[in-house]
Amino acid sequence: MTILVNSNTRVLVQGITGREGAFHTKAMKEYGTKIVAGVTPGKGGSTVEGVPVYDSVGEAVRKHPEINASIIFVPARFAADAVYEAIDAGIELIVVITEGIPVHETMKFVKYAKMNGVTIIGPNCPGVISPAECKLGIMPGHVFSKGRVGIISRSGTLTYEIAYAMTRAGIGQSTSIGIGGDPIPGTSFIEALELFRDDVDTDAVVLIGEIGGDMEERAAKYVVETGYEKPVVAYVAGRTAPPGKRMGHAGAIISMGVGDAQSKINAFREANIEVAELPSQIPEILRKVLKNK
Amino acid sequence: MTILVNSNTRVLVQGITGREGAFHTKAMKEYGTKIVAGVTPGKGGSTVEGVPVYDSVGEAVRKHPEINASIIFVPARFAADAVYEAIDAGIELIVVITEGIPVHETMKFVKYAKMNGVTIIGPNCPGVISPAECKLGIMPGHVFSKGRVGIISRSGTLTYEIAYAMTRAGIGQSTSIGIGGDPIPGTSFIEALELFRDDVDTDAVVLIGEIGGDMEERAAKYVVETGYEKPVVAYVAGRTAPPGKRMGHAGAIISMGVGDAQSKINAFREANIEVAELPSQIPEILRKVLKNK
Amino acid sequence: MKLYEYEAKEIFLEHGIPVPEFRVVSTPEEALKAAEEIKGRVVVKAQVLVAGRGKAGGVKLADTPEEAYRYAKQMLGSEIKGEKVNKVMVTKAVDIARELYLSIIIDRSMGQPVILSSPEGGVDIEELARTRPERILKIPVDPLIGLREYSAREAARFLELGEQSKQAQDIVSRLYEVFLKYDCELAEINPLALSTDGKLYAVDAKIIVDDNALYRQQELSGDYLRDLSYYEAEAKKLNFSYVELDGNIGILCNGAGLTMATMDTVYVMGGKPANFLDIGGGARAELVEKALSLLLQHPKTEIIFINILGGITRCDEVARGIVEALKKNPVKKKLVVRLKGTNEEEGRKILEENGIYVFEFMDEAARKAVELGAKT
Amino acid sequence: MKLYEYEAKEIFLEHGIPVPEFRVVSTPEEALKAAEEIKGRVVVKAQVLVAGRGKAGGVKLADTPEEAYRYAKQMLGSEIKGEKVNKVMVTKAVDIARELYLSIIIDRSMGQPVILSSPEGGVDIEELARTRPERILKIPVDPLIGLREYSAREAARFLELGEQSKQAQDIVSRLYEVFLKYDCELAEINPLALSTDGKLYAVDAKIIVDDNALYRQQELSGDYLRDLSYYEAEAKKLNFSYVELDGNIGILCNGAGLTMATMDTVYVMGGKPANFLDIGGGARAELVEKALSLLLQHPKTEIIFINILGGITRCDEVARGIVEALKKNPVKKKLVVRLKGTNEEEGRKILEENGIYVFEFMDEAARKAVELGAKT
Repeated sequence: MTILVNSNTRVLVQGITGREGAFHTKAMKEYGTKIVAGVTPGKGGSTVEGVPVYDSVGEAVRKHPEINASIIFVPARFAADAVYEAIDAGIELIVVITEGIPVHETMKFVKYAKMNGVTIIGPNCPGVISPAECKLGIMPGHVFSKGRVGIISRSGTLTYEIAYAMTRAGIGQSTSIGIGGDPIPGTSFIEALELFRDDVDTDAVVLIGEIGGDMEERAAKYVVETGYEKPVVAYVAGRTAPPGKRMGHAGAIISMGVGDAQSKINAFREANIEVAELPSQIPEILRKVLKNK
Repeated sequence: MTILVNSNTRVLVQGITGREGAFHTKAMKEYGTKIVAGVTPGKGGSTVEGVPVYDSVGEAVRKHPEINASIIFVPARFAADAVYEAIDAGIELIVVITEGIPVHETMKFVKYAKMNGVTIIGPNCPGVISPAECKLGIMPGHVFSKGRVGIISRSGTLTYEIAYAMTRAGIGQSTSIGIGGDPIPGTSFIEALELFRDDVDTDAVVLIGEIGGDMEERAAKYVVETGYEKPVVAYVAGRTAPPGKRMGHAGAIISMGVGDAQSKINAFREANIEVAELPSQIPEILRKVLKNK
Repeated sequence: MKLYEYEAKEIFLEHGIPVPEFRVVSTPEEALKAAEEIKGRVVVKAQVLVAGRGKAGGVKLADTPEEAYRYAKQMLGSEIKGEKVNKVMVTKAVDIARELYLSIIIDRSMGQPVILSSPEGGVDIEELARTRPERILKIPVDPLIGLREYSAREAARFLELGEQSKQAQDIVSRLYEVFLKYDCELAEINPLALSTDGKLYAVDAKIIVDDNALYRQQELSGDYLRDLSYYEAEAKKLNFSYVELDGNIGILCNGAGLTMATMDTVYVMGGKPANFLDIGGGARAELVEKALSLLLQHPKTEIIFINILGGITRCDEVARGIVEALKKNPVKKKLVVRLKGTNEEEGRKILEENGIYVFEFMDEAARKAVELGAKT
Repeated sequence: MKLYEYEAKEIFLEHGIPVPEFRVVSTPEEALKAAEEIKGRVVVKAQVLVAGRGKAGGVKLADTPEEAYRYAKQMLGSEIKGEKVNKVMVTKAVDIARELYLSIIIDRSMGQPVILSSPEGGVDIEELARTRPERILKIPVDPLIGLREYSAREAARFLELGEQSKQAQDIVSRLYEVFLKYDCELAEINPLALSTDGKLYAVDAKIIVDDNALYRQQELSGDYLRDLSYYEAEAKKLNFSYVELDGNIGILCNGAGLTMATMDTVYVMGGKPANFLDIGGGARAELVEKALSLLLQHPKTEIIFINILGGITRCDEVARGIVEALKKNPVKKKLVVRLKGTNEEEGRKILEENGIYVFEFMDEAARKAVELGAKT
C-alpha cells in the first residue's frame, strides 16, 4: 500500500510557474508522478511542462476533481495563504516545500489543517516519496528504491545519504517522508510512525532526527507506550552542535536546555531503538533487526 | 434516556455570585439538579446556596472532576471568555443563558466549540430541561412534565406556554431545549433533531420556530432528506412581524428577503410537518400524530 | 444599528476604500457651496435610513451648483417614506462604465462571514440572488482564521475587471477590516463603480452594526436612538423591545416568542396588533407600569392586551404595575389581561380588587381583545 | 534574533508594561548624567546578548552618580564572554520585595504559544523547571483564538500576589500583544519585581524574534547581523547557514542534516570540526567559491572537508566552484572532497584535472580529513 502517496496520487503544484515550481514539476513528471494541474494567480490559461495552469486552487479542483494532493513552492510570504487555499479547496494532503515561513504563521495553519482533517508535510521539507509509485517532492528519485522499510526524517540530503546507502545495500523503501526542518512540522514523528504502523507494506522504520525540540524523545516514548510492533532504527544528527545556535534548519537549535542530541540518543536507547553512530551503519542495523523479527 | 441532561448531569454555574446566577442556582437545586460547583473570579472560597465557589473553571473541574455541564450567567461582555474557559477545561455541555453577546464573538466560540466536540446551547436561551431529572436553565420547572415528546424552541416563554398546554393535556416531555434567540445558535434545529432521533425515550418532536434566518427551512429539508422517523409538529411565531425590524430576539428579523414566517410555514408543510395556527393547538395535533404512528 | 451613507463613507475613507468626493450639509446654501467646491456635476442624496430613497426622489443629479441648491432645498425638511431628511450629501458625479457589487455579511446558516461579489451591481441584490444566483459568488470566511488573501483575490476576480482587479482585491481586504472593526452584520458597496477613466469608487455605502456590540463601538453609538420613532426611542431607553405596527390592539407580553405568538393569535382571530412590546424576563412592577403607560399614551392604541406567562416574572408584580399605570394615566382604554404562572393567585386578586378581569387562557383572552378592537 | 535588553524595554514601555526608569548611554559621562537625572540608587547594566552577564560583572549597583560613572567606564569597551560592550543601561534601582517570573514562548511539542508563570523569579527558569516544576504554571494558548482573559487571569493568580493581581493580568495581556506583534519565539520578564512599595516592574526583559519573520519586522531588522562574528556575518550576507566551532577541520556541505552528520562523523572518528557551513540546495559554482573562500581565509581552519550529495545541487558546479576558490585564495590548506550524485562524473573529472582526489564515501573521506587534521 505504502503511505501518503502512491500511484493513485493526483497532484496539484502551487507556484508552478516559479523557477523551483517549474523545475520540480518536470522532475516529478519524469519520475512518473501524475501532475494534473498547477496554480499561479494571474497565470491562468498557460501551461508548464504540458500541465495546465489555473488562477486559483478552487478553479483547478473544479476542473480536475481527481486532485488529492498538493505541493507548494510559493515564496515564504505567500505560502501560508497557499496552504489555506488548498485546505479550503478540500485537498487532503499538502506538501509545503517552502523554507522561511514565520513560525507564527505555521502554528496557525497546522492547527487549521488538523481541524479540517488535512495532512500537512513540512514546511521546509523535501517532501514524500513512495519509490516507483509517486515522488511528491524535490528529492533525487534515483537514490531511492522500492522496498519495505519506511523512512521519517527532519532533513533532506542526510536522508538521501542514508536512503542511498540502503539502496546500495539492497534495502528498499516503502515510503520516505521528509517532515521538514522547522520547529513546528505539520506531521510529527509520532504521526508518521502511526501511518507506518498501519501499513502492511512496511516492515521497519528508520527515524532520522536532529537537535532541537523534543520530537525524538516523544517518538521514543510513543514506541514504548504503544508497544510499537515494527522495529525502529534511528540516527540523530548534531552531536557536535553547540547550544543556542541555529544549525541551518530553523528548528535545529538547542535552547532553554532542551534539544541536545545526547538526550535524544538516550531516549531512543531506553526505548530499545538502536541508534547508529554513523549514517553508513543504518543498512547493517536494519539487516540485523529485520532478521531478528 | 432523554437527551443532553439527565440525573447524571453534574453542573457548574459560571457567574454564580451574580443576581441571576444565585437566583437560578437556588431554583435549579430546588428542582433537583445536581449543582456541584460555581465560579466567579475573585470570589473563590465562598459559597452560594451551599455550593462551593471557585476562582476559575480549571480549579472547579480539578476539585470536582465529575462536572460534565456548565451553565453561564456572566454578563455579555465577559460571556465569550467564560465559554472558552469552559471549553478549554473539557466540559462537554455548555448552556449560555446570557443575552446580548456580540455576534462576532458568538460565531467564533461556536466554531471553537465544534472544533473541540463541545455542545453549546444558546446563547440568549432559557436552557434545557429533562423533566423530573435535570433542569439546566431558567425555565419554570412546574410547567413541564415527564413524558415522551421532545421540544426544540428558539423562544422562552412561548415554550413554557406550549409545554404547559401539553402538560395540562397529559402529554409530557422527554427533553425541552431552548436553543436561543440569537442569529447564530450553538445548537441548531437540525442538531437537536439529530439528538432526538437517536433517543429511545422520544416519540415525537415539537419545533417552535420564529422569524429570522432559515433554520426552520433547513430543518424541514433535513426531515425530508433523512426520512426522519419520528413525527414532527411545528409552530412558527411572527406571522405579523414587519420586515427589517428586530422582534425582541437579536435573531428574530426578516432581512434581505430572508426569514419571514410564511416561508417557514410553507417549508414545514411541504415536509409534511403539521403546523399549528395557534400555540394552543399543539397538544391536539400531537395526540393525532402519536395515534397515527 | 444602520449607519447613514455619509457615516459609512467616512469610515470607508479612513480605511482607504475610494469614495467620490463628498460633503454633508444641512442647508441649501451649504449645498450650493459644496457643489461649487467639488466642481462639475454632482449628485444630491438625502441622508435617510429607509431603503428605496432613489425611487422616492431622494437622489438627484445636478448639472450646476444652483441645481444642487434647488434639490437640497426640496429634500431638506421633507419626509422620505416617513423619515425626515435632516442632511443631504453632495457628491461628485462619477461617469460610470460598469456597476459592480461587493459586500460582507454574517451568514446565519453557515455561522460565519461570507463575501458576496457580483459583476452586476447597482441592482437589488436580493432580486439578483433569486433570478440569477450564478452571478453572485459567495466566499465563506472562517472567523477563527480571518480573511485570506486568496479569498479576496477570488472575490475580486469574479468582478470581471482587467487591470483594476488588484485594486478590487485591496478593497475587499479593507472592507473586511471595516466589517471586523465595527462589528458589522453587513458592510456593503452597491454599486462599486468602475468609472469611464478606469477607476473604482464606492458610490453607495451601507453598514449595519450589531446592536449587541454597540457597547464597544462607542464612537458610533452616541445617537443610536436616531432611527427610532418617539415611542420606539422611549421604549429603548427603558430597555424594552418595542416595534410599532399598523393595528389598534396594543400587545404587552414577556418574552419575544410569546409576544409574537400573541400578535399572531390576535391576527388569526381577526384583529390587528398595534405593536410588539416585550418587557423581558423578571420585570418588576415599576417597569410594567412604564411599559403599560407607553401603550396607554400611544394615540393609535385602542385596546391593550396584556399576556403574561410568569416564570421568573412574578404575576403579582405585573398586577401591581398594571394598577399603578392605570392610576397614573387617566386615559380610558380597554384592557384585556391574561396572567398565568408564578404568583398567579396573588396577581389575580390584586387585579380583581381593581375591577380588572383576569383570563386564564391566551386564546379566550385574545378573542376578547379582538372583539373589543372590532367595536372601536 | 535576540534583542538587547534596552530594545526589549523600549517595546515594553510602548505597550504599557511598567519598566523602571532607564537611559541607554555609550560613555561614562553620559552615565553620570543619566544617574543624576534618575536620582537615587541606580543599576548599571552592560548591553550584551550573551547570557550570564550578571556573574561576569556586567550588572552593578551604584549608590552615587560617581559610582555609576566608574562602573560604566569599566564596562564600556570591555568584553563580556567574548562580546564587546558598546552600550550600558543606567536604570533606577528598585527596592524589591519579591521576584516573579513571566514569559510567553512557542512550545514546539504543543505547536502553540504557552504562558509560563512562576512566583519564583530572578532565578534560572530551566533550573527551576528541573527541580520544582510544580512552581511553574504552563498555560497553552490556541493560536487561532488568541489569548483569553481567563488565561491571563490564571497566569496572574499563580504569581501569588494580592492587590497587584489585576495589574499582573494586564501585564500578561500586554506581553502577549508584544509576543504577537513582534513574531516572538520568546518574550520574557525575569524578574518581574514587586517593589517594597507594592508596584510591579519588568526589571529585566528578553525578546527573541523569529528570524523567518524579520522581513515583516522592518523596524527591528536594521542591524540583525550585529550579534554575529565577522565570518558569521559574511556567511549570512551570502545566505549560508554558518556556525563557528572550536576545532580545526572546516566543514562544507549541502543540507543542514548532512552538514551536522558530517561534523558528527568527523568527531566520532576523533577529529574536531571548525565550523558548520551549509550551502543549501542547488548552489551554483559562484556560491560554492565564496563559501570555500570563507573557510580558506578563516585562521582557525586547517583542513577543509567538503561533503556534497548532489540532488538539486550539481557536482560539476560544485567542482568548478572549488577550483575557482583555490585559484583566488593562495592560502595552502588541505582539502578532502567527497562528491556524489547529480553530474558526479563531470565533477570528479574537473577536480582530478586540478589534482584533487575525490572520495566516493563519506566515511572514508571523513577518516582522511581526521587523519590530516591530527597531523597539523
